[in-house]
Amino acid sequence: MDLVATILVDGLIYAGWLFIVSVGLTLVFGVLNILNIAHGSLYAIGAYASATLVGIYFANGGDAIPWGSYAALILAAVLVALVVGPILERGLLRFFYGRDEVLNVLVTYAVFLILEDVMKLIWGVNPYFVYEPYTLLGDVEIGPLFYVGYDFAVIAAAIIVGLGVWLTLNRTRMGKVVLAVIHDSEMSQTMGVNVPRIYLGAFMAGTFLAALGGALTAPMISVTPGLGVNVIIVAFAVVIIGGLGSVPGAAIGALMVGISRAASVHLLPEAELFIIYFVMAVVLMFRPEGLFAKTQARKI
Amino acid sequence: MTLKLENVEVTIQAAPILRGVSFEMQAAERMGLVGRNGAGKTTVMRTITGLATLAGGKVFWDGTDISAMSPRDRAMLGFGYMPEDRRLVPDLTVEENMLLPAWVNPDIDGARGLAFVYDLMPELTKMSARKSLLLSGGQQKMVALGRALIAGRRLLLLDEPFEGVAPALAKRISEVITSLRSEGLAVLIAQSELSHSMELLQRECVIERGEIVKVSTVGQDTAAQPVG
Amino acid sequence: MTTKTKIGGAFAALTLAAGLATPAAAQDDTFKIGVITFLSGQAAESFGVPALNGGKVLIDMLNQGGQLPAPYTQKGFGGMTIEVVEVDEAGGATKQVQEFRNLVQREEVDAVVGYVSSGNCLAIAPVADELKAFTILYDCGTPRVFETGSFDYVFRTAAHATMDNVSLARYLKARDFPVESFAGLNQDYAWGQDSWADFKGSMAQIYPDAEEKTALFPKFGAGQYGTEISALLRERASLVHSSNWGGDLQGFLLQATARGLHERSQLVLAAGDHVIPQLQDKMPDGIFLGARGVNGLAAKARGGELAELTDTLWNAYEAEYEAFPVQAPFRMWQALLGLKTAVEKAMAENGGKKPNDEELAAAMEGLAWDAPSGRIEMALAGGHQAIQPNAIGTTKWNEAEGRMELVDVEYFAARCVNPPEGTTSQEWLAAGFPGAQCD
Amino acid sequence: MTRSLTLSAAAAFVLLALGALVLPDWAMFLFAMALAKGLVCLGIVGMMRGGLVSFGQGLYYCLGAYTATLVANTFGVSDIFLLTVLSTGVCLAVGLAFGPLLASYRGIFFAMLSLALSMVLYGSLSKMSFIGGTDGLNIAAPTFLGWAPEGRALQTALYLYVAVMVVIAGTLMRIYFDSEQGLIALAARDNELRVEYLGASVRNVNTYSYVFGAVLGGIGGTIAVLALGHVDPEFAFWTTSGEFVFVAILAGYLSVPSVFVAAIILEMVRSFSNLYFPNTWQLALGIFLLIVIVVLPDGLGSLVRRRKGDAT
Repeated sequence: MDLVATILVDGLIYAGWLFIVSVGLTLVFGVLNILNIAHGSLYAIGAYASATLVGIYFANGGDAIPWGSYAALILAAVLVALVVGPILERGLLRFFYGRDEVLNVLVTYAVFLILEDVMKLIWGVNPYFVYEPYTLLGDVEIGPLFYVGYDFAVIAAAIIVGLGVWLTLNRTRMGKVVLAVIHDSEMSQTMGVNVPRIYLGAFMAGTFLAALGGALTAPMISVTPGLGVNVIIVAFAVVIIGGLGSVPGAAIGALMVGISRAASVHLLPEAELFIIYFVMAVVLMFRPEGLFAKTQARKI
Repeated sequence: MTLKLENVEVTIQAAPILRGVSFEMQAAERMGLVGRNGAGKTTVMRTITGLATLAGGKVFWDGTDISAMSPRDRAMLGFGYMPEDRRLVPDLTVEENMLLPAWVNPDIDGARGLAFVYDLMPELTKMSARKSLLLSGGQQKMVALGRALIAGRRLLLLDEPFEGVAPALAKRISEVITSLRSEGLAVLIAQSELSHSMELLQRECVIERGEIVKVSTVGQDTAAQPVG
Repeated sequence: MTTKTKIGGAFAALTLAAGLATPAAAQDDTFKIGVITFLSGQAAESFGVPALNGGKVLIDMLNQGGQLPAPYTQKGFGGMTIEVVEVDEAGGATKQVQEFRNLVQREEVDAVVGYVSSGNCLAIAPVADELKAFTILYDCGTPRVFETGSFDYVFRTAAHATMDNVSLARYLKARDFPVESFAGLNQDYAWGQDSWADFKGSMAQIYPDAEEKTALFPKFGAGQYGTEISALLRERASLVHSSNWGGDLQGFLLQATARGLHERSQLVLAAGDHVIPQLQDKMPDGIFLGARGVNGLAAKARGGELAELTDTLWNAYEAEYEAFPVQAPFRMWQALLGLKTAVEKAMAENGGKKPNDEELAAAMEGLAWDAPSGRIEMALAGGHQAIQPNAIGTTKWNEAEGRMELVDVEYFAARCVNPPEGTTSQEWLAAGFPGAQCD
Repeated sequence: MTRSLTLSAAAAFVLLALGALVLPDWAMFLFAMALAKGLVCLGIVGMMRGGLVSFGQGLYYCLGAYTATLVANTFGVSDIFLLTVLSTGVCLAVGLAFGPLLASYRGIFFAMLSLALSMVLYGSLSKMSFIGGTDGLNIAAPTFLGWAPEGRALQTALYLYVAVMVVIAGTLMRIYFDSEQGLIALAARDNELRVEYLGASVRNVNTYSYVFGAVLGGIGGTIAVLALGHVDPEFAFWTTSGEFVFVAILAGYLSVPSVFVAAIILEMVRSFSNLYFPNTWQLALGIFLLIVIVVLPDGLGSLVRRRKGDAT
């Protein structure tokens, strides 16, 4: 297999992962206007939850039907969304709606600090492993290289998530109401939209996507403290490149970062660390609000 | 008496915007709210929709104090609001923009409302499937009016409906509002000049620097009524 | 003016609060040590917490007295009860310097034992000297601490990281492993960069014909190595070197073995032993790895004179934490046993009083003592930097007993894999290990 | 005005200087570090007046610290005044280069772009193993015009030096706040368009604030590195910048002295939570941040102003 193809495959795999971890961030920003630093913690909680749940699954005779562990992974993300989402949104974030964006970044930074220790209190510092789902799909041989089937499952998951979010927003009534709230939450209220419920729903959806990112990653890593710190910075970069609040933007941002990173690792490993900021700086230089900033209706 | 504002005070960033505004509107009454830019017209509108926070005073609807009611619950009472800057959802089509209030309020019959609006403004039929992003400012104004009409079964709040609109279109909008006379809903129109709506209004309030300085029956300039 | 006075009032109150928060006076029958290690963040799991746990086990045994074999039979430190103040090492060097000052000046600890991160070690050393506070760096790896500075009150009781990679290269040679080319994957920060440079330098001496292939430096804590593994698979190097640790190493091993990298290239890990208890049989057989000293499984396998000391601590640790001790507790043990030896030596010289910082530093300089990891000698940097023996082994899963073993272990004398006094590690590597004393 | 400003500056200095007499060693160091960081935060407060919040002030903090360290280590310069001037000069130049570019960004985009710039510096320094990479560099204790103190004298001298800097910077900032440009900034915070209609350039004002912030960041970084004796790329990491923003928010944009009180409070809270909750200090710090944001939405400065309002 030639180098270009390798770069594309590697780039796509990474982009799939990047998209899943960033799309929830952009959705939450779009609806709630909060750039959620704690998104990284939600990712980590998702990873811990899935490690725990899959562990329980195999401890209780899951070996007979190993495929069930995928259901356990997704269930973990759903549980995190159902439990942590409302606690954070109803219990804290709703008091800060309409406040300064940057102040809200600090609020979520505080949440991030708190959750880091809360995770430590719940799960301790020892690593958790759930490698079964990772090896279940076997190997895929592409030219001289082996890939793990699971990697392609992550790409598939990213496509499903992307299409799911896009179709929900653009093809369902509820999604269109959400679009209205994204564009103008104040005006939506005067039309009778239950904005608090939309906020809660969107935050839970964002939490689900963050947790899903963690849950899907858990089988290929060891789940340890400090997992969320790095995720948040790359997710930030992706959504800034794509345009805050834009789902297609997150997809394009993830692809750009994923492929340029893969190219860098293969061709110029020294530059890997910068590539993400480089792409971001170039995009912002020409499009100060990212590639797909929120569309504005004409004023005249 | 349908809508009543009593000594309404609104402060934005320590600056008093409304200072003891009081007036009443009857069901099916059409009233103008006239004042220069910055006099507080839009803030009065926002007070009625619930978007502005009261620093003092009360708002009543059908005799009930709704001062603490959320904008959403007020929308459910049948308030329709057309803001000066239209504020359509750019990614949605013309029809979707107008149907949005019906989607979230089970009391509204979307199909009937739509039929009513298309009947009033047939030109909207042609552009019903276009994204509102692609409309001209004047066209957006008509869509925003249509949306307010579908949402507003009891009270219509129109903020500068003629501002920045070509004369021909302004005339058309004026006609549309005039044709509402038979619908039996209260209409409050905020504007800086009365030229387009003289014939359709019954009364006007003049607002200056956040205070109502005069309430008069249109055409009877001399007979200023006491405010209360 | 009103603003100024109100704020001034607040400021004065803060000043007063700071002034009043005086510490409890240090007592003569206790010896108070500040222990700084990672309690949160990525290094907590692999180093910080196991080291602290190891320290607790040892200190409990010392405070009870008579639990350890000679020469560690005396209770506590010279009869004094050991008291510990814990501080989390996470949060960056700035925070650590502040906390160090607080420990010394506010908590008035008698000695500080700490620091996994090389950056923190570099930052702390000059401050320790400024405050004349006796300090033991127990874990950090960078040779720079004493190669670019000299400190009177600072001691490092573990060998620096050069030893790890020299030992790896010597192990390959000792086992006649053919190396045509080698590639690397290391974390993108000083530890990973230095480790790769040391390995490269050692290979240049021992395998001068081997070709150096790609050197990858994924971000610290990256977790995802798919692209890097593709690049390494394409390279088909005979060896892939990694000094990764903790979650980064576990993630890399899981992903690399799933894609068969270990079948295409020999994996050599500079500090890989500490992931064995977690990975168990997910750690493939046949990996060459070190433990930054004769630590963990290599110490257990060594036996010999130190077996009793090693087994006592090993068993106590295993009983308490249900996992066997890996490298981090071993380094904490050698630090604390060294401190105990120094305290007792100083007391023997000053007539049995609790030694002050000067006396401790004098006692520690050039000291040598036995630890579960072997004989520790403060042989470098004018008696401030330890050297210790090292071991490299090959992983082999024991199916019958369900545990990982280290086979084909080679032990290297301290003076075989550490530079002699007066030479920096870089010079020593570049010159082809002059003065190395290998058996 | 000028007279009362001079008086309060003098009063502030006397108050700070008293600290040198009563503070125990550890606290004097903590206060000196807090005041040095407070200088960086003061720069953010200056930008906040115009509605901008930089999430990348670590860039200048780090740049100042590295400039001082590299100059000291390469040329053997140890004079604190010279080092401050040199590193401030570098920060001024970099600030002038980026200022006009960043001045056209607003809100979250300004925050994120400034963050990206500081992360690029972080990444670059992490890669440069010839200047220590992520391990960073040490710098020797400073001298003061040839005088080379040690121990308590050194700490006192450093503390007084930072106190002087704080008073000078604070006074200049106050003058700037009350100047025409400063008032334009404040007005732009509420309604930028209106300010532009009046013929003032918000862009220019934002550039001035940014460059001023860069200079303050450089001074703060220089003093911090001389007090610490060590610098590493972490100085430019986003969490460092995040802390500066937190102090600025805790202080609010209304009062200059409250910035320094806020900086000291944060250091104290961090230090004591670290000691009393070694396992959950992040939790304690996070809860503290939330309480501050909830209880004091406009910062400490608003507290003072509110009381003042009550009095009159």
